[in-house]
Amino acid sequence: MAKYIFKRLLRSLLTLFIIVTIVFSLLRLMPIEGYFQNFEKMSAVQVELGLKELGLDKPLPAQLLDFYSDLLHGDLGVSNKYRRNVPVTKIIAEKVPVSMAIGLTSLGIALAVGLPMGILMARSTRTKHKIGDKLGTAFIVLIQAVPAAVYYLVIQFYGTKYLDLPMQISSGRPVTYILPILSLALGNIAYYAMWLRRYMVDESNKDYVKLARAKGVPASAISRKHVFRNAFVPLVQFIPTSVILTLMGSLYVESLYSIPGMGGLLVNVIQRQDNTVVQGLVLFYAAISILGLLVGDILMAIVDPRITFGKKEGGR
Amino acid sequence: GGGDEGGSTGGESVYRELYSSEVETLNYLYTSFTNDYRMCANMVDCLVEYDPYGVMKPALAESWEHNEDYTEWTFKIRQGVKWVNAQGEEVADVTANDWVSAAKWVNDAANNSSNQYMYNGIVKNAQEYFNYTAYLLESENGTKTTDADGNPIEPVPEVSFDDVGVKAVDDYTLVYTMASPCTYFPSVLSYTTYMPVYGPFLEEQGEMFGVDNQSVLYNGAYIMSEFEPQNHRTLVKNPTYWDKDNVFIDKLEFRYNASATTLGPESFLRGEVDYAELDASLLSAWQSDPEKQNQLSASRPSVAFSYFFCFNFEPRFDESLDPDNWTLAVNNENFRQSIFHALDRVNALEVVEPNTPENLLNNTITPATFTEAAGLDYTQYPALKAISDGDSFDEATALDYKAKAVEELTAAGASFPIQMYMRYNPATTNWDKECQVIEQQLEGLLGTDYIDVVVEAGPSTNFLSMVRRTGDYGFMKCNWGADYADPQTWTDPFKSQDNSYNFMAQDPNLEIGQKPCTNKSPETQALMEEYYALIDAAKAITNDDEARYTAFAEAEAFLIEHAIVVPFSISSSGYVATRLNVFEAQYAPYGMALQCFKFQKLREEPMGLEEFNSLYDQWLKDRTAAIAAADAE
Amino acid sequence: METETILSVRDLDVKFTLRGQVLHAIRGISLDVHRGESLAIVGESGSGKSVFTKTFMGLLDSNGSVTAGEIRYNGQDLAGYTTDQQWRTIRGREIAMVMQDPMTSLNPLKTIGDQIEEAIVLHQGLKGAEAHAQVLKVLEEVGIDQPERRSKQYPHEFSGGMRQRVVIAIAVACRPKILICDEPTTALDVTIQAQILQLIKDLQKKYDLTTIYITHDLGVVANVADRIAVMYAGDIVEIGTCEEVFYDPKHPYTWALLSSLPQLGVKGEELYSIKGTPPNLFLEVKGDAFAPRNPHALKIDFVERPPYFEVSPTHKARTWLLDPRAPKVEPPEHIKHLREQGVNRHV
Amino acid sequence: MPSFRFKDHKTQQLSQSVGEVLSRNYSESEFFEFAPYDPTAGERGGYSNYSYWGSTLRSFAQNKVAMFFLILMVGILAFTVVEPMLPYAPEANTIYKGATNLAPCKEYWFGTNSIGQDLWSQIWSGVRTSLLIGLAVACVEAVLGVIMGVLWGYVRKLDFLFTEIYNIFDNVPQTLVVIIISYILRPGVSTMIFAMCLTSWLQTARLVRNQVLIIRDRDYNLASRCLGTATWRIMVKNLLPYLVSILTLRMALAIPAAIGNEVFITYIGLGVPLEIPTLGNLIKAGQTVMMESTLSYQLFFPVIILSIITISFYIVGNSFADAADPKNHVK
Amino acid sequence: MSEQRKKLLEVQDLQVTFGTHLHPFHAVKGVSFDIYEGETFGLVGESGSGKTTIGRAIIRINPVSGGQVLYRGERISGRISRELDRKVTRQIQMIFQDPMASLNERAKVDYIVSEGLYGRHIGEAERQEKVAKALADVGLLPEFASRFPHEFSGGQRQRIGIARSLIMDPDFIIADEPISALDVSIRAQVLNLMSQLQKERGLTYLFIAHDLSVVRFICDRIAVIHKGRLVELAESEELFAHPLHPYTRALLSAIPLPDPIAEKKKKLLVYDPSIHHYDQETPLWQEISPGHFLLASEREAAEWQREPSR
Ligand SMILES: Nc1ncnc2c1ncn2[C@@H]1O[C@H](COP(=O)(O)OP(=O)(O)OP(=O)(O)O)[C@@H](O)[C@H]1O
Ligand SMILES: Nc1ncnc2c1ncn2[C@@H]1O[C@H](COP(=O)(O)OP(=O)(O)OP(=O)(O)O)[C@@H](O)[C@H]1O
Ligand SMILES: [Mg+2]
Ligand SMILES: [Mg+2]
Repeated sequence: MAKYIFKRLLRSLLTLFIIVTIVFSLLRLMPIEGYFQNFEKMSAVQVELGLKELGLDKPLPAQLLDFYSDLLHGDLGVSNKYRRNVPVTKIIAEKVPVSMAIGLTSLGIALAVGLPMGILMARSTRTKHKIGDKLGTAFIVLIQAVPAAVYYLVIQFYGTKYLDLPMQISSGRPVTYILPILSLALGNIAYYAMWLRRYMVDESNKDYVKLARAKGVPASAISRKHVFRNAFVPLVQFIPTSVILTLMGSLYVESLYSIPGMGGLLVNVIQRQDNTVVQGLVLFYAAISILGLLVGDILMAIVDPRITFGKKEGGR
Repeated sequence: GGGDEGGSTGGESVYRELYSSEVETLNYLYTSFTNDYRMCANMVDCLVEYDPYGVMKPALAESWEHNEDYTEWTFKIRQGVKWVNAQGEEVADVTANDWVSAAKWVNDAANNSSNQYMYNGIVKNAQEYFNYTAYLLESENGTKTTDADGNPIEPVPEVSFDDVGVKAVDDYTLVYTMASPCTYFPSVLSYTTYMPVYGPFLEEQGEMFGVDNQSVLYNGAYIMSEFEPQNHRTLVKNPTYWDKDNVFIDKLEFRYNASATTLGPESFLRGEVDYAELDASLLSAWQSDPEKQNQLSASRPSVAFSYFFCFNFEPRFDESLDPDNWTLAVNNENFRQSIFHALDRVNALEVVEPNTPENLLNNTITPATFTEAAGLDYTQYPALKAISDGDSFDEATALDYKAKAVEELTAAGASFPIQMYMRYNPATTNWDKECQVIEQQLEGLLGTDYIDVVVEAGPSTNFLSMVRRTGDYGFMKCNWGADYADPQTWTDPFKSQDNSYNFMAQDPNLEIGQKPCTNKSPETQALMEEYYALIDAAKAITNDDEARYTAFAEAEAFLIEHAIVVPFSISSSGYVATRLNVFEAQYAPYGMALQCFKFQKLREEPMGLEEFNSLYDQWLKDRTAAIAAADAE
Repeated sequence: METETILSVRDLDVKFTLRGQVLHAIRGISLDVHRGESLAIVGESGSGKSVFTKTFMGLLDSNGSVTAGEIRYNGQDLAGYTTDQQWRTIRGREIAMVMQDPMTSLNPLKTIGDQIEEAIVLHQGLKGAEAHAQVLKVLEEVGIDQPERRSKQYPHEFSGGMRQRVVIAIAVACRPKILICDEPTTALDVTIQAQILQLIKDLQKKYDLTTIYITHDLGVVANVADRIAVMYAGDIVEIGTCEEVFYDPKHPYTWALLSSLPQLGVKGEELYSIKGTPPNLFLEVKGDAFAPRNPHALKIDFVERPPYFEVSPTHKARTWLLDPRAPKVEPPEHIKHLREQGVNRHV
Repeated sequence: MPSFRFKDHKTQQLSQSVGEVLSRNYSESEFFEFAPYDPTAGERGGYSNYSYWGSTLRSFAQNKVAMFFLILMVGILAFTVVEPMLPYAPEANTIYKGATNLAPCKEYWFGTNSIGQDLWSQIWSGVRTSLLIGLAVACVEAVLGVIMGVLWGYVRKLDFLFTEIYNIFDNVPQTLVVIIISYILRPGVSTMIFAMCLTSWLQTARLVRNQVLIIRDRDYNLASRCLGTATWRIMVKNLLPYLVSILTLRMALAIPAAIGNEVFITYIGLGVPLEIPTLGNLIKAGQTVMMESTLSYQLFFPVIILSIITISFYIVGNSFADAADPKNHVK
Repeated sequence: MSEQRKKLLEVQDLQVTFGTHLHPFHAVKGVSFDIYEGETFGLVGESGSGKTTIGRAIIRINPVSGGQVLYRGERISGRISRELDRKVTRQIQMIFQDPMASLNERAKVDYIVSEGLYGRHIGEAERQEKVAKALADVGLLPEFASRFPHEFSGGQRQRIGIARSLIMDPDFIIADEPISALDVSIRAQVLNLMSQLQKERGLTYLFIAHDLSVVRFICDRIAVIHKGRLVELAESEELFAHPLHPYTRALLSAIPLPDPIAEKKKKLLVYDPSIHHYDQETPLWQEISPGHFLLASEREAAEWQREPSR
């Protein structure tokens, strides 16, 4: 297993390398005006010097070489326009905890609400009118079909207008976190409820459930002890990714409630053409998303005894 | 946190505001961003400051004098002013050396200051020193003779910083030597690059100077006590400030909110902030609501920026829009005049200022009240007086010109309708709407058989380099901001070289992109040459402001009369809700004055529109008086 | 033969609704199951064997229901049971089931031990160490070596045959009175099939179980069954003791089933085979369901459903051929003298 | 007992052969004669009335909610096409002087915005553009996604390469791509479509690939290989038809997703220029005034219309995919 | 058997390996046998013993990792010329175990049956004619051509699968458990059809099954495979009369007898591989008597031959 993980990490390194190289090259397609605050009033000499300072005067391969040699020394460089001369690592490090705290809380809530909801919906499919299932499905459809940007706005509108909740967070006042956390949680609630329901319904048609019923196991115990666990296995894989998504923050929610997190940072620095920060961020995001997939697979292997690493599934 | 409490708690006066864009740096010697200015101007004082009417007053300089031909300016520095750090601890005294340190840093090419140009052509040898340091950098201290592309590096004669025209004669005497006679030099001094910096601290911080509130020193009205990027920043009153009696607000709290424009007004209504800008679309709703009515106020029109429409004489846009046809049209003065007179500017301005659009109207490039000489506002000088007092919009005239243009252009082989390609930056609020209004108004008046206004967005970032500088437009709203108190500053957009506003002055042999610049008709070429002759003459007058202004006014009038540009407006941040009285604040249409909170008091009640208007009228009157009084001194 | 009826089914009808259409899966079956016997239900796929036995445990899919008839067990009518609570008094405790596919009938995420223990805890009232000891005992009983180690393993670590043993262990651990084995060996190899059948037989003896086997292969049950019921299209067409059905089959469908066994085939000759396909149960069946495929069909077969004709007190068949008015039809040659033939043929 | 309705000629054939025998009136003695035995009648017996598309449509039609939304969706689609042709339908951008910020009234059904444009026309024009974007993206996504996905899943040699490419492209931020494209091309509808298509097909391709991996080694594909069927034919005949269900789902979801994406891109300021109304633009414009209760209709009308559209597509797509899955067919 | 009979297929020391280099799994370990023209060769063994793998290796779905396969004397394993490939594709056909899974559910019977013809540039009329004939050959009605596989019962589907192979006009058919997924009542249909076709067309079959009783009915010679190795090969009557290998004996003893009395007397034999001591004595694939091959060490061969069968 260790060997497998090591090999996978090694391969990811190659992927990372290519991703960063592509992003690096794409960034150099941007017009040079964007690198300067006051291009309008700068002389040609100043522009040239500025480019030199940013290392943009050299040919692309040389720039890349510089970048990677710095990277090897753990140096992601400093920001140019987002927060001038502040190291990229510092910029990211300041924001990650903020996004993560809010993201994890909302994810926790989403799991705490979404999973029971999925279970109830799955159970409801066996009742006559399936009312619970229909209601749940309506909710899921609403959340999944309506663009997040839109329902976030609606939540903010009603939350602040009619529930009189604050429009922006302020640390130390928990009520201010209600709306953003609710906004963030809804998507995940729908997501987890939907998949859990689907997997539970699939699982409950399997033979082992029939056997359990034939054994005389009460229905509630079946859905708890047998169906839920099996249905949860495929979801386990998504949880690390969900956690990691919290690291990336949410552009909408963070900007609606002025949360000083990661959301929008990428858009912001891309628009400001702050190459080093963009590169650093892309590297960070790619690395954690690759890591997330890996952790997801490892978790799967832990909860599901059938999955073993390294070996290709041999035959049956 | 910001709490719901009102503006003043326990006698402490706290001002709160939302902002949607974070500072890039607090390094005031480097930055040229208004966001950054807004902080720095309150943290560090300049040699001079202004009163609410725009009269210059001593600040860190107690007094100053100039020599006969305005080539040397000497400043007496105020004693006992302290540099303090973010914790309010005294670090050093402010001395004349601090301005020398600043000049040295700014003009050292290695630091790549965005505002270095403020020294260019003003302070003696500053540019030369910059060029020399740039050469050292490029050639890696003279070791290289070619650059990365293999082009030779031209050696630059050595200039030592000692040769630069800034000297600390003693700790409290500062002397600037001018590159050439300069009457308006003090107006330059409230720019950030002329702010002092404590040399040893600057050196100690190196690259990290100004990255946060801990890495700068303060001598201004406020100290930034808290700084969490994208979250909040707090400025508290500087207890050691030399003029602390004129600082009335104890604390400035700025909270980050990316949707500040949407949420600001609502926050203001809830009493969470003391200032919010209102989008014009909200205006009617606020005005008709009795609750909100008296919380609605406006911002003072600002003459720091001027907006005008440029005709592009070197169109570089897509073939599908027929640039050749446009070239024919734009070189035809009657065509230009028809647009000039057909454009209903008030109608267009209603998009941002539905109530009193006329207040924003600007009939000249140089805004009225920007500067005056000999008691007469520049725009009232003879050549400009008629233009300033009239309005270019005139349907009948426009249609007359149209008739002439149709005749001439048909003869020249142009095809109708002429496609007039207008661009806008989607990131600029309301510009898009304004373009739509103009399109419908122009087409409505002149007829779609004559012109077809094609409105198209440009990229939201790097708009200028992608659109204006590449000439990818036919007719577009452009702007310029003043650098100093002299009409010359407003001629920069129309300069004869590297002109990227309307490409009016390109040398016909010069190439931009692939196409040589051969578009201008002989008539146009002649017009341009005449204009530059007028400008050169004006610039040559350096010791008589009245004569100088007269000459500049003639040049400006020439430009407008031949419809090479269409003056449009001054800038406005539109409507606001505020607990401040802006008329108490420092005023100057250039420099940092407008950013300062000094002198301002927090009101119990928001200012209403009526009060604002009366105060504004009063202010305009008082200002004339104050300036006259100052002139008399 | 003195027999006590443990389970008695009368005129059972089962229907499924599938998107507005009704499928008549069981069409009026009556059957008595005797205590201690082993009854085999034989019939081709889709004939309703599983559905029939599922009604005894209330395990019908949710779109199906018993629409008529009764199922008497212990003086109760199971057909009237509706709640999970009621059924739990039956499931496992009274009637247990071994399913067809050992590969999928175990929960892949729980250890073998846990899954057996669950049954023991539920039905034998044991807990903790006692239950665990019982698990090992049961495992040993079904012939799994190293029960201690095996009980901690997961289903995927077991071969098909062993999984089927585990499934049987679970069923037996419930201590039921009736054990239904729904095609317990179809997924297994012949050698293992024989072993599993033997195992069930042994357990039956040991625990005095009544067993109901379900299979489509007549050959398989010769060894284990006391009585055989042959099902076709949701109906029992022939029922009798093992010997009666093998040596004196009366229904043409039974003939066909027997004759098509390759064991009875003669090399180089055609095997007897049934032409065509079973009826569509969405359609109303008129007369004898087997008629269209029956070369010996009488005209009345298309009109009137045949009643049971009693051949012996234990032997009944639903075919008009047994009607005295019907022409006499001989069963195919090679199954006629099965007794003599069989013994000789198989070394 | 509910009788089965015969639905087409094949079933009728069957009923005839049975009926023939039944219709004759036998006498008592005749009953016990052998019936004519026809082996082919037996062959016909197992026949079920099945055709893939017929069953798909039938199961879809049985879903009442889905039918409701289908009608709604078709209605909206039809209306967006017809709307500009209606008499008095003004050009969406027409500015009515003096009619700024009017609440919904007789003349302006959805009110007007801050410069006096009629929101009703703006919204329908926006729906048109947004749907165009959605449909175009969905089509490109489907076509590219299927081609790439099938190649990726079926041709073993390409698997490693494609997987790597996927990992890479999946991690290049879409914003970056959109911004760079907005430099290269003019902002506009086609640019928007192009930018969205550039990355959106990846997900479809992966989905298709996973599906293909599952069915690639099914016996019927092996059978085709044994028969020497050309690879492209296997892809077209054996793989594609099995992707119908997931593809319709993907396509139907791609449309709301693309509309949502358009809103997002507009939100970060890279959208279609305002002079082309889109739902994204209208929502963005509405957002600036949403906190003002007298003006919040400017946000809510586009939001409601957008929600109706995305929800209908979502539900119709989902239900159709369900219906297209043979597991849910009545045999 | 007369040595004159022509060998159609020779399998020589065939090995098939799955998995990665690190974790190889040898599914078939050195299997050799010949199939003569016109015969039916049976291959029996338990699940997972490698039967399917051998069949697929012959038809070139599974790559061969050792040994070779000769068809009419030509090597057809590994890389072969296009021409040979085309010829072999046409002449060797396969019938699959699961009649549902092996038919493309989304295609009409018409297409399924004539799929093999598409590479051959045949006119539409001719194609339809061939389809009709193939369907008739397997006893299906021509009208079925326009239906989907769903609409058929297992036996009918399997016949469609056979028709699909027949249309190629093959010489050699590999039938991989063609009846084990079918109901007993319809197995006979398929078995009958196969023998009938063999008679009419002189086909050669490789018939794979796990049930000896079926194999006995249809096969001329039978090979028994266990865990990837052939353990015994003989003419079918010979194998039933004199089974030598304990595994063969176990298989035979397990055949269910449709006869209650005989069945109740039957004694089950269980094969226990631990009786072998192959770490000490290597087993050999040897011809014990003419046409009867056995995998055994010297000692075992002698011992087993002494024991009376059953
Ligand atoms: N849930 C259901 N919905 C609709 N029809 C069903 C359902 N379950 C079973 N049937 C139908 O009932 C009939 C009898 O099915 P059953 O499973 O009892 O057959 P079986 O004899 O057990 O066959 P097999 O040998 O394949 O298990 C079949 O036609 C089947 O299609
Ligand atoms: N593609 C494959 N990858 C890895 N292992 C395989 C593959 N195909 C078959 N095997 C393995 O090879 C062995 C032999 O399989 P094969 O399918 O040939 O057995 P079989 O005798 O046909 O069994 P059955 O009777 O179940 O069909 C099995 O253990 C199987 O798990
Ligand atoms: Mg069954
Ligand atoms: Mg196999």
